[in-house]
Amino acid sequence: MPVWTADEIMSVVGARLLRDGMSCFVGIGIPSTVANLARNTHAPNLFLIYEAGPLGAKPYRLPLSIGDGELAETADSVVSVPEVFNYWLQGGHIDVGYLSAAQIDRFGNLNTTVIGPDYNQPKVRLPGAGGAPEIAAHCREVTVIMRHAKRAFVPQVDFVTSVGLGPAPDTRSRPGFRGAGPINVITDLGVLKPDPHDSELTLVAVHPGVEVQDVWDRTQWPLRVATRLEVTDAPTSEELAALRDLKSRS
Amino acid sequence: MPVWTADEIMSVVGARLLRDGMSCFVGIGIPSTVANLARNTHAPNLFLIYEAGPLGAKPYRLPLSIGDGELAETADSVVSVPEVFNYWLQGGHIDVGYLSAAQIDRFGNLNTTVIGPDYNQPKVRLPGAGGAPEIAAHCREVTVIMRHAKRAFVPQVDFVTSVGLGPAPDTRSRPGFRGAGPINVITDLGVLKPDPHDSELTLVAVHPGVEVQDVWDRTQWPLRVATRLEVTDAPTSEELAALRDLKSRS
Amino acid sequence: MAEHLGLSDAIFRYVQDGDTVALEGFTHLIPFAAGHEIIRQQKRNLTVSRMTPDLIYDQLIGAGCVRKLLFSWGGNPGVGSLYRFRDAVENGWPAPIELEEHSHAGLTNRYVAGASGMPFTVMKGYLGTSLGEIAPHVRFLDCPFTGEPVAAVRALNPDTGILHAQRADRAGNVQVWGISGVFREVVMASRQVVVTVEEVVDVLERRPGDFVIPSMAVTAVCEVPGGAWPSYVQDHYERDNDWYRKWPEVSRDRDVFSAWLDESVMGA
Amino acid sequence: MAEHLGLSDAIFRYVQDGDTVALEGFTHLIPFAAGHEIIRQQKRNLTVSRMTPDLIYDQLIGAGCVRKLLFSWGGNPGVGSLYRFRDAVENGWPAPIELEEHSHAGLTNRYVAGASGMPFTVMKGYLGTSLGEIAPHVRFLDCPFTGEPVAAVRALNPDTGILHAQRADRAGNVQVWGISGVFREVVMASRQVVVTVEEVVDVLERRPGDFVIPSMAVTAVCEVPGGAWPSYVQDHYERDNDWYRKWPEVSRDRDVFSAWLDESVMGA
Repeated sequence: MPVWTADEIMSVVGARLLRDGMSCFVGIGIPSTVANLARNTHAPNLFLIYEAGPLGAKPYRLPLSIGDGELAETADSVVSVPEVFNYWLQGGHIDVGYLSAAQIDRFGNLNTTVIGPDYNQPKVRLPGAGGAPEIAAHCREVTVIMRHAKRAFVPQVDFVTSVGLGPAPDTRSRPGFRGAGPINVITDLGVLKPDPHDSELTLVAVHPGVEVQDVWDRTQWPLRVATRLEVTDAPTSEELAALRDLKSRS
Repeated sequence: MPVWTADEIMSVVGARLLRDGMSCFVGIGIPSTVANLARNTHAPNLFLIYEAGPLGAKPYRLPLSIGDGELAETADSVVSVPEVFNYWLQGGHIDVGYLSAAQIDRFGNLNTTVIGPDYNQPKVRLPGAGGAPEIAAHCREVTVIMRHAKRAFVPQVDFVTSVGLGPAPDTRSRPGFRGAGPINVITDLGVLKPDPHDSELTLVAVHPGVEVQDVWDRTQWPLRVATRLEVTDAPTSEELAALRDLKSRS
Repeated sequence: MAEHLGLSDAIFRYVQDGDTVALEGFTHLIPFAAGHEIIRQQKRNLTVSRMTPDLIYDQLIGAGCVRKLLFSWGGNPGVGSLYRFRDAVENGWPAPIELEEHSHAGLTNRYVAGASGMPFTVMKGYLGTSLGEIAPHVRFLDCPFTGEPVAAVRALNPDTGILHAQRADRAGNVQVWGISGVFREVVMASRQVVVTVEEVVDVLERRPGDFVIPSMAVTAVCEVPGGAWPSYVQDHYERDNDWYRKWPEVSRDRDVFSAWLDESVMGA
Repeated sequence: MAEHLGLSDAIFRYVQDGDTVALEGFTHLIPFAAGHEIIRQQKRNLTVSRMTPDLIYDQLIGAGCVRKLLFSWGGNPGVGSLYRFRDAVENGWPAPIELEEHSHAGLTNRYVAGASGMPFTVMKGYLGTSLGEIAPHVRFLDCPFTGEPVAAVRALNPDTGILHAQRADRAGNVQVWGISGVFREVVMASRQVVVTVEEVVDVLERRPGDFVIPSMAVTAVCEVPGGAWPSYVQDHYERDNDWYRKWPEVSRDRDVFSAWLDESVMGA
């Protein structure tokens, strides 16, 4: 029986959500791993856009940075950053975006800016927004991938860097965002999806061997659990082999 | 003694205004002739921008159309039309623009849209605005070159396609145009410049052999004449030879 | 992902009566063959947008396909008037057409706003001009920082953008070089995108000054060699300036034009 | 027209205490050598703008050159934190810095508006975020056509834009290829433009995916081979990922950083 790490289960489950031919806005780290794993397995025609400008990148190795040379060299085309953000992303051409965060709240709002109640006296200064707010706003759908740490799953984020699904019902319609927002949250414990009625994140699946109590222990709010809680299919040995092969090249 | 045509005297006098190293926004017809005559004589480093996108074009033949292949092939760079208008022109990088029109009025407003009082029932439908309104607004200065026909020199244009210098003193400052507007009007009879006090166009020079009465006869308003009216230097045989050589190639 | 189609299939599928279509190409790469196919299929009540209507829209207007024209410079470059355009505006023949008239910068920015997924964008223009009084999709705003007046121009998102390019590959990626005008903006702003190309090749060899539009942003690719004549295609053929100079002769008179249309377009 | 200058002369002339400067380059072509020259010339009270401050601004901040930072993502890509940036924000060392924080799209559009000669531009962003509450150069407007809310971002026009490129010719035309980020926008938006290049050549051989910035838009060109290290220059050298991974070791501790700065920058 295969065993896997936290990052591996997140990457495999994330990759399964991608369908061939989709356009995918790719950040560095796990999002890049996920997208390239899918491209190397069931979705060879996945169209990857990196925010630095490469359109249709096909990296052999995973890049360390969002603007690595291999992304440009393997791309169908390299465009300027204004074109990426204004035409491709805001223009509504991207199917799916992957995001991570230091904090996520019960409505999928994400914080990558500061920890602590006072922006001007932060407890921790994080890197900031980057492309995240526009990915959250404009991609047709968003998948959040992050480790399920108790300090990260909070009732309300300290700072809304990227807009989620609530609490107000018009959280996304008022600003006119065309994307559906974070409709999947994949952690190393399971999968959360918004409740169709009020958009509150709900545990819909746990990974093999994970108990609901493990998830509750690492979530700061009383997390809802779906009536029919699923168990994720375990990563296959093919999936793990493809993933480890990809990582070993990088 | 050299003799010359109406177009030749306008081209030669227009070309003399261009200084080497200037950036010049070039339209088709006489503007293109003027700019390339200057480039082939005293201003070899004139930087020509055509609205179709060529930056630093160096055509050997005069193009028939604004987007002729030779313009792109001889340019330092070819950019998109949005980049030409938004970055290069509106961004304030162009020293001088050349314009022509079907009508010009006493304050240098230009009409290239319709003749007649009713836009919806025009007596004559003209080609329209093209790049003219932005050239008039954003170039550091504008030179108008057109034949001195009575139907063209009117007290007030039927339609303001491109903004001149008045009648209101804030005609240019209210919309925040950064360019000085039409500070030279070159015709086949002479040269008009705005009065420094109220911006009304004033005859400041006549070409050799032209009388003021000839100009009045072809102007529909009582045209002011400068106290010290100059006579343009006659085209030299070198200027005419360069011009005819350029035309013969095209 | 772009599909390879024959031109008549592509126009049949992607241009419907009443649609808003933009056949762009700034002097270079004007999609004449696609325009002629629209005429042959007798599409009606189109709203057509082009910075420079050129001969292609003079023909569409004279053929009775057009209800409304968006444009910014309506002449025969270096030659003179577009007589079918003028006849429609001045005399309503073969039918009256509605005009929406802009400056080049204004129409360009309508495409830019559309490509950007915004309802509008801002520019310094129209202020103080008569165009600002007649253009229906222009409003004036004050800058929220400086108080300066600016013009807001509304986004234009055509139902179908139609363009011509040098090459495409089998996957439908499109390669363009030379003067590109508003090519990118029309691709990104349009709901559907049809591109006619000089040739379909196995591999797009990149070259200086080119760009590639990914297949993802294109709906249909049609191989139509010569599809931009009498305009030109850099490194394929020159602009047929003689034909542009001859166009007044063909187009000035309604009967001469109609005979030309029957023989050279409808009968082709 | 661009003048060819030595790097120290260019920085001496075109960067003054208190100026707003933008050293851009998106992962690729980061003008490190120019940044180090600013440190050596002990420029003070600078407002510095960069989408990704990266190591270059970590160094400028740690060296005490910076009064205010405009940025949109302040990490060491793929590695972690920028410790000098964090120490300045969290502890005010070596001096407190003021932050103006954006999304990538927001800061990009501040440059776009500046390049366009507009006082502002509009985008869909900031709405509903905490960024929208703190960003000083963001306001909200309603679309005059549809009523939709949009964000207006104010133009940014740096005193001096500083960039690195592959090549320039003797006339000062600059050639760039690969990932270009906001290169064009910074050139067009800045009052003065300094470009360091890997090499100066007689003729710029054009190549696929490149563009050329005409000399007219550039103030000074400095030949500085290796001037983007430890970032990379496509077709010249690779990104020094090991040095990026090592940077936390150098920068986490104030004394270690200061010793490195003295030896490797001030003493160079």
